[in-house]
Amino acid sequence: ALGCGSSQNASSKTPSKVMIEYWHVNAESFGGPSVKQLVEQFNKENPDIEVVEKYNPDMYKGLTQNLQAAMASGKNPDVVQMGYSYLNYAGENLKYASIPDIITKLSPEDNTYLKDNFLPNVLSLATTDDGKQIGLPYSVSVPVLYYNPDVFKQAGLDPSQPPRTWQEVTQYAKTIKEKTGIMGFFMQEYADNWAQQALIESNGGQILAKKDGRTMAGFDTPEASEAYQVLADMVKNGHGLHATNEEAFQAFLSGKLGMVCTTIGKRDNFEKSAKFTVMATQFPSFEGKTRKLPAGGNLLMIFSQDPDKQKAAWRFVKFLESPGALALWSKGTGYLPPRKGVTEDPQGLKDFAEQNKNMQVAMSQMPEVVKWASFPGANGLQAEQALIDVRDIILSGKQSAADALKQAAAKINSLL
Amino acid sequence: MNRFTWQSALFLAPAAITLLLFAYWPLLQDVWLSFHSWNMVSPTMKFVGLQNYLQLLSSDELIKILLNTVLYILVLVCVNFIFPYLLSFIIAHRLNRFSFFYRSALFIPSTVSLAVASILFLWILNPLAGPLNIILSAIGLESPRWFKESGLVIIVIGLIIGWKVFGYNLILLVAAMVDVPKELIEAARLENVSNWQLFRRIIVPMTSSTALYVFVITVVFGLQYVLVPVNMLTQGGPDQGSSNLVYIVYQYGFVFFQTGKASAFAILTMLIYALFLIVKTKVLDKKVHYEN
Amino acid sequence: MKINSYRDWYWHILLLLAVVIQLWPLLFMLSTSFKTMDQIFLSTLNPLPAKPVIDNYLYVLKNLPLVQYIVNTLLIASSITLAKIITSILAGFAFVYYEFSHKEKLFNTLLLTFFIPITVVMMPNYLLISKLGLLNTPWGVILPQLADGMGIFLMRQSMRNIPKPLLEAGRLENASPWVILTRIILPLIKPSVIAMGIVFFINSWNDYFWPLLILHDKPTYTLPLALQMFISAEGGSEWGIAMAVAMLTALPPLLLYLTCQRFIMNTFMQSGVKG
Amino acid sequence: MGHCHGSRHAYCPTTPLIIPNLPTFYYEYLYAIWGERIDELMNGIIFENVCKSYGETAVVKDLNMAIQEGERLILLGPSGCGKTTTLRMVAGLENITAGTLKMGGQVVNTVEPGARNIAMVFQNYALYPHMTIWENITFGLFIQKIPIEEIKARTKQALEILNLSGYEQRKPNELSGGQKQRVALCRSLVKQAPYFLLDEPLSNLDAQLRLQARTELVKIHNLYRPTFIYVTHDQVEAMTVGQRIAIMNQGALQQLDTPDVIYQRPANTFVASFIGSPPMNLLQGAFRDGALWIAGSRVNPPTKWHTLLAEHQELWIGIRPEQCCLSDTPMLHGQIEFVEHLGSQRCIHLRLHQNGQRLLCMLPADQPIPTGTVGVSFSWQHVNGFDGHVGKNIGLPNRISHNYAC
Amino acid sequence: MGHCHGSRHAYCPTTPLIIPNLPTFYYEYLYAIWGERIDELMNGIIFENVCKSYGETAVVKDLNMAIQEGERLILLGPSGCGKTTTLRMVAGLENITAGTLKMGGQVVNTVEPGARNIAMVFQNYALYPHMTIWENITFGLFIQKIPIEEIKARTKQALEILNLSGYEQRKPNELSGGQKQRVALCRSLVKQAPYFLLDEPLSNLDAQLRLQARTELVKIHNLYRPTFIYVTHDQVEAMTVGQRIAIMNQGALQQLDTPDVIYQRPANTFVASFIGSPPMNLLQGAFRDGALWIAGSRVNPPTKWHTLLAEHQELWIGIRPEQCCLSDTPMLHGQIEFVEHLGSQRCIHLRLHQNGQRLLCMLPADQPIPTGTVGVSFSWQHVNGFDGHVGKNIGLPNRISHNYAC
Ligand SMILES: Nc1ncnc2c1ncn2[C@@H]1O[C@H](COP(=O)(O)OP(=O)(O)OP(=O)(O)O)[C@@H](O)[C@H]1O
Ligand SMILES: Nc1ncnc2c1ncn2[C@@H]1O[C@H](COP(=O)(O)OP(=O)(O)OP(=O)(O)O)[C@@H](O)[C@H]1O
Ligand SMILES: [Mg+2]
Ligand SMILES: [Mg+2]
Repeated sequence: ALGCGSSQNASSKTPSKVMIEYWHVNAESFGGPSVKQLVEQFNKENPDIEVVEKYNPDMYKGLTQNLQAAMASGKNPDVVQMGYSYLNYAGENLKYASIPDIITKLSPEDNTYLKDNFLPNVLSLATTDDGKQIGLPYSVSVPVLYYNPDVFKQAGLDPSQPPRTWQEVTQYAKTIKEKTGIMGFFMQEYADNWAQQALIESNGGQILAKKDGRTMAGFDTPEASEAYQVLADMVKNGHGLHATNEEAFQAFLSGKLGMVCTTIGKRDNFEKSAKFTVMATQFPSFEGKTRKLPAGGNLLMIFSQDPDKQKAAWRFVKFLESPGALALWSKGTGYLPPRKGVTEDPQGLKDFAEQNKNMQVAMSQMPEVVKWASFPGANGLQAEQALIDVRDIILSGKQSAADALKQAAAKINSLL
Repeated sequence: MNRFTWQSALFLAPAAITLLLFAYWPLLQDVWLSFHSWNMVSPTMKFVGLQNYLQLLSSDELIKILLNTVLYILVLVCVNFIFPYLLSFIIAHRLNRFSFFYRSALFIPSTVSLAVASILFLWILNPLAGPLNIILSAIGLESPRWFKESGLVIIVIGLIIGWKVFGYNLILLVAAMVDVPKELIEAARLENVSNWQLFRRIIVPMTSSTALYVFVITVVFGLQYVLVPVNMLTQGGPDQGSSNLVYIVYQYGFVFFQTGKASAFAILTMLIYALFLIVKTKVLDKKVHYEN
Repeated sequence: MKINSYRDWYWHILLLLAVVIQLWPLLFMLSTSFKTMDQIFLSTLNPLPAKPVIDNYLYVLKNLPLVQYIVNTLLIASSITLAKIITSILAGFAFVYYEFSHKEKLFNTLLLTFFIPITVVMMPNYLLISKLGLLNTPWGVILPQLADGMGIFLMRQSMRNIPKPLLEAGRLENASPWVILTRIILPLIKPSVIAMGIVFFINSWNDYFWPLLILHDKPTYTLPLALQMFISAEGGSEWGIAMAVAMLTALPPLLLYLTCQRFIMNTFMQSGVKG
Repeated sequence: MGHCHGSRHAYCPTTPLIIPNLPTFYYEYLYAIWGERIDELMNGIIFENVCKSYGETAVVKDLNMAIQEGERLILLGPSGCGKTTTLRMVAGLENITAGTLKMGGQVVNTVEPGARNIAMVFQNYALYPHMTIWENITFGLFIQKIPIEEIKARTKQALEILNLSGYEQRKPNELSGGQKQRVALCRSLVKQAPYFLLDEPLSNLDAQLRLQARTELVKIHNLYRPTFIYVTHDQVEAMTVGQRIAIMNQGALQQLDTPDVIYQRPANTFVASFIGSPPMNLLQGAFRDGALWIAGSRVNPPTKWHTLLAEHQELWIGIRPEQCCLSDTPMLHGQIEFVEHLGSQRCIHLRLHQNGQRLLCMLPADQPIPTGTVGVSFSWQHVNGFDGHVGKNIGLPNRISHNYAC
Repeated sequence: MGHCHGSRHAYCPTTPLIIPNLPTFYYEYLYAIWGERIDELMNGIIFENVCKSYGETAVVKDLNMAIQEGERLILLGPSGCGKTTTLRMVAGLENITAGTLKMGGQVVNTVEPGARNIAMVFQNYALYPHMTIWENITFGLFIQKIPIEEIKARTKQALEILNLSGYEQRKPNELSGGQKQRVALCRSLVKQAPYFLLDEPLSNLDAQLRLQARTELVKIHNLYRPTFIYVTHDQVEAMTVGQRIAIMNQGALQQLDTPDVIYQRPANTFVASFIGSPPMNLLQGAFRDGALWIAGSRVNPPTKWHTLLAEHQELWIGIRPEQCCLSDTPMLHGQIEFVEHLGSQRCIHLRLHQNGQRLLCMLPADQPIPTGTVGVSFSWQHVNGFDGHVGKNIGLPNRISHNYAC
């Protein structure tokens, strides 16, 4: 109500201009400039629409908080980056505008847009457990293993032969620590279980299991605990690091850490900040088993209620998903493009992908992408937290992986 | 003196209305919310009776949180109460020169925001690249993982807050120390008392009212302050290792979106505070020497 | 009163140690903000960067609407400070000057609010502010902080310390309560008011949590909120830049303190923001 | 204890009060000014059964007292006897528990202090420390919305009278105690209020300044003769400043009279031992067999005393130390305990033989003092007798006890 | 100003000091106790050129003074003259800027206060408000690790002497001013220290209590005769308590002598006008043509004064008010300005004819007082003469000016 006067004024000058809000989580050091660039470009190309971008601190958690609040006071944003791990929560709790609905109602010409442009396994990243397409996959990240070639050389290791399996990783880390005194390995410890899911599921475990139509914790299996124990052992033996992300990344960038297993989304930041050549290799596998890498990143959701705005929002989403925009986005962040053909498109990432080895590594993992487990139900977020807590328990060596995971599973099952 | 109640009401109104609306009304609402299950957005609120409380009391995190809170308070009491108490005595009564310099230099961190302090210490305490680690390794020690060890993390957070609040409390205590009549100290000096006896037998009793106040604000403000570093640095982790009575309310309310449980925790927190206040007025106030 | 002044050198050593502990992190922040990424990691401990660079500051100034943030913070902090001072003075005066039933009880009720931890009232207040449509506005931050139990306590305390005859002399002159408050009481408790105001200002300048909940729009941010953008979890930490923002955030209260240090110290010592 | 003396008189509020105890010169003065100011004579203050309690404790008990317009009345009594409370009730700063207080013929029990037209000098001056002297003095006048010209004129005059010209721009803490006290007087003076109340205005000054200030106070009073109530616990001040003195003890009025009468003929033993330094000697005596027995000695009073003394049997005989002399034909015998040198005089502390009562005796410094046992005598002219039980002055023989009895 | 009188005497620290000005009875007392306590006579205090400055301002100037063991010495002077500072230097609470302070024959300039074996009573008592009376009194003894039996015995005795038994368990703020003062005394008493310092211990008491306390102090001193330094600015206290009085002004010692000598023969005009209430009249005079001219009147001094007066030409003639009398054959003439009633006496304020100088005259209360012009005379026996320029007492004629001159 307060802003009424001024927006009326603005609309009287350019009567048909639609204002939409775009909420994202991209801080200055994390793709923020790229978002700005994209929005500017879109606004220029579409004079009838004005997109206002809005940064939300504290990643997807913070964004979800803000979203809840905004919706409670009836002020929805229009386009929102939603973390994959919030997929089910958003589907169950938030009042979104479903993309297929918008297409059928407002933009019938885009009937085949989804089918034409997205791989089914990628499209399913934005599909809830009950099969609703609540948004479009946007940023896709996969875990990779970054390493510091200088440290490798110091330790007498060959930078061109990075470790391929977890056994090798353990060995390399040990060598680095023993030869140089530098810490060997770190796996990201964000407030989520993304990388750990990759670890567990690549060893044949699973995070969630469906039993009698109910979703339950699935990680209290020998495969899961075996995988987790690999990490725990490294920490216990002193060549793996257990620290906050910020601390570990600082250490890596300053040459005090040999290998970091984290998202490709950090690529741009690493490459810019490090004083050595950051190299990446594929997420290590377990001997003889196939990798399963959860997709990180976010999907785009539309929350507009007003048809005009929905239309504008859809156009903006399509713009963001266009090869040119995706290319810019990938370069500015490190995320992989979710749709077909971007890497081959000369307008897109073709040149860049050829130049940037690290990018290639990530893209080569695209076929192995699976869905990021997302706990359903009102207590889903708390269940997620319980699993995060387990990581701290295991890595600090207080309990063996098997025991800790078993307890956590019991707790989570009671929550679900 | 004057009996114009309507006039006094006019003077009281701005403060009273604000505080009733934004301090007491929320308390009532907390009670109401704690009997419901709600996620802050959904239009429907489910009445669940005491279920939130039962869950809360039966969960094992409660013990952990209480222990963390107690540990944190202990650290704060040491760093922000006991230590400044001793130093303030030295500054006020044992120095001839430079006491102004010490007072004002030690106060400086109090002007710094906790957000700044958190970031600053995140960097300083980096176990691999941080300056403290460099210093430690120079003397052959390995830096602990400050923010990753249960038990250690809450102490470190206490120390960060201690660093910021130390100077402010010190000034309050120095002011109280200086207020001790000079004659009393001189009378004691004529008796040839030692520094410790002087502190223990004269200074402590004479400054006890301010000391109690500082103690109370150490605890009360300490629990307000803890939110910022926990939220910025650890989000309650590792494994609830830095979670505490105050943060848990935030976590349930704004991270898990479980308003009911959050409110139940809030009510529990309030009850514990009330207990603290009762202990303070019933026990501590009795032992304190008030001037007037 | 102290005779053998040369004997206290060990106290000085102890105190200097405390000073170092207190000031070193700040010094460190200052020096890091002038270092390049390389220097940050290579000469971490060196307080004097070999070649101080102001790149970090330039980056911040270029990429952040810093002036906007400073204005926001200033607006919020000074409104809160002013409001708290005014409400505290008025209420303190009512408690000192008037006699009414249940006075002590009402006073304790208001004082107790300062014991209520923020998280307890956070959720309901958040809902209230959002119902009022004040999310994302400075008013949402300011409104719940218009009064302060502690302030009322302090003001009542310092007004009580005014010799009663001064007020009575005013009453004999037939001065109205308002005149007595503004012409006699306020000038007398000015130091306490200022000391209290400084504490309020520093606290609300540095306030992080409540603004974090209320302000989501980048243009409405306060400085401490801007600061956290630079350590955002997935973005990695650009320490030089983060320290530069930290410096800029810390600077205004720090300068305020350093310039009127003597005054602040003295008023604290005399008026004692204390019980 | 607790009996009121000399003030329960009928009076007629519209005509000037005539209080029987006033010395002649005071009546002369009253008559002298009646001619011009007869209508203002209303500015008297009358206490009628005034009581004041804090909670359970009665602080002022059943006070009856009439203060004449333009009079200088002193409230004198030991610490805590209720002087300040009485004064504050007049000012309206303390409400009255029971009884009525009339000022200028009007009951003022519930009148606001600001409306009572009172100037008051507080014990510690109560100068506003943040205002200059000039602002301190004119503050009240500005509030009364008096024209600025008038304010200037009055203030200038008052500053001159009190020798404060040139200090206008100073702050109170740049002044000495004596100057502060003058400023406080000045502030009250410019109000030209018909009532002037002073609460121990000199108690913070040193001896020399006090001497000087006393005369100033009297001068000021003479300027426009307001009704003047002056609280003190210093007898010398009371004696030198007061036209009449009201002596209080434990909230009750003991005696209200001129300084001379109070000194010479105290109304009861409390007044006798309170007034005078060193105080009056009070000797236990009994009238038996037509003679007075003091400390085992038989003392023969003049015959005109006989009937009076016989009425009381148990008695206190009061004699001022300076009325005692060493004598070869002594009435009492005692042992010298020690001698205090007080400059011009010496104070001899005696212990009477037989019952060991103490007796003080003031002698000129140059009179040689024997050692050991001495004899003391006194003249009956200066003797006061007090009832042994209630402590009241029994009056003088053969005279109408008009000006000191109860 | 600033000349030291009567104290630069040679002395030998190992034998008892003999100070020429001491009155005879004091010597008697000293000799009487030498027999038993000759070794303790060392507990005297000697100031040798002691100076004290705060920054630039000299607060005590070149003080030379010897205080005898067991003596009651009074430090007397106007406010701010440096009395407290002097006392605190003795206690070691203030360090000495220049000069040496000797106690018991030892230089103590740098000795810690706790090591000086001093008991001190502070002006505002400095009782520990959080301790009971008992704890207050025994605190120092416990610190000294005196056996508990001994502590109990001493404290009980002291409490009895000072009439405080039964108050042991109270806190100081539950006591009246007089009781607090007694507790402070008690606390110092139990220490049985050889030095006893008191800083205006009675200044907060009212007149009656003060009277009583003075005698108590003397009694206490007599109990075990410590060296006693007593600071006051009240003359009466000084006169009654002191065996000798040191009068200070602006940091400099003015006169050190017995009360009698100081009262009768003040060493200079400062002392003359400081001692006595009302103070000594000082009349400007000049000796010309074999006669003294005061206020234009010719006054004929006795011939034995002539040579002495002739040495000084410009003079101040000092006469105490009580030595003046109204006379039919007056030496001076004046106009009565006003009369103060002081109970037993009246103080007549005169203004002399011719040069308008003021003269006070103290008369007994019962002497009738004429009005208007009166004549005043005085006896030369009581007159003091002071040099018109430096203000020093010129001494008495035909006698060796042994005990009051400078
Ligand atoms: N507000 C109060 N509440 C309770 N008692 C009080 C209060 N004010 C004064 N009193 C008591 O009333 C009595 C009379 O007090 P008041 O101040 O009138 O004495 P005073 O004669 O002025 O004594 P002083 O000479 O010490 O000033 C005292 O015993 C005092 O303790
Ligand atoms: N710490 C100090 N710094 C500077 N000047 C001081 C200090 N203490 C005392 N003085 C000054 O020294 C002088 C003597 O002070 P002192 O207290 O000895 O006076 P006093 O004779 O005891 O007076 P009073 O009778 O008022 O107690 C005063 O003028 C005082 O202002
Ligand atoms: Mg009083
Ligand atoms: Mg003094």
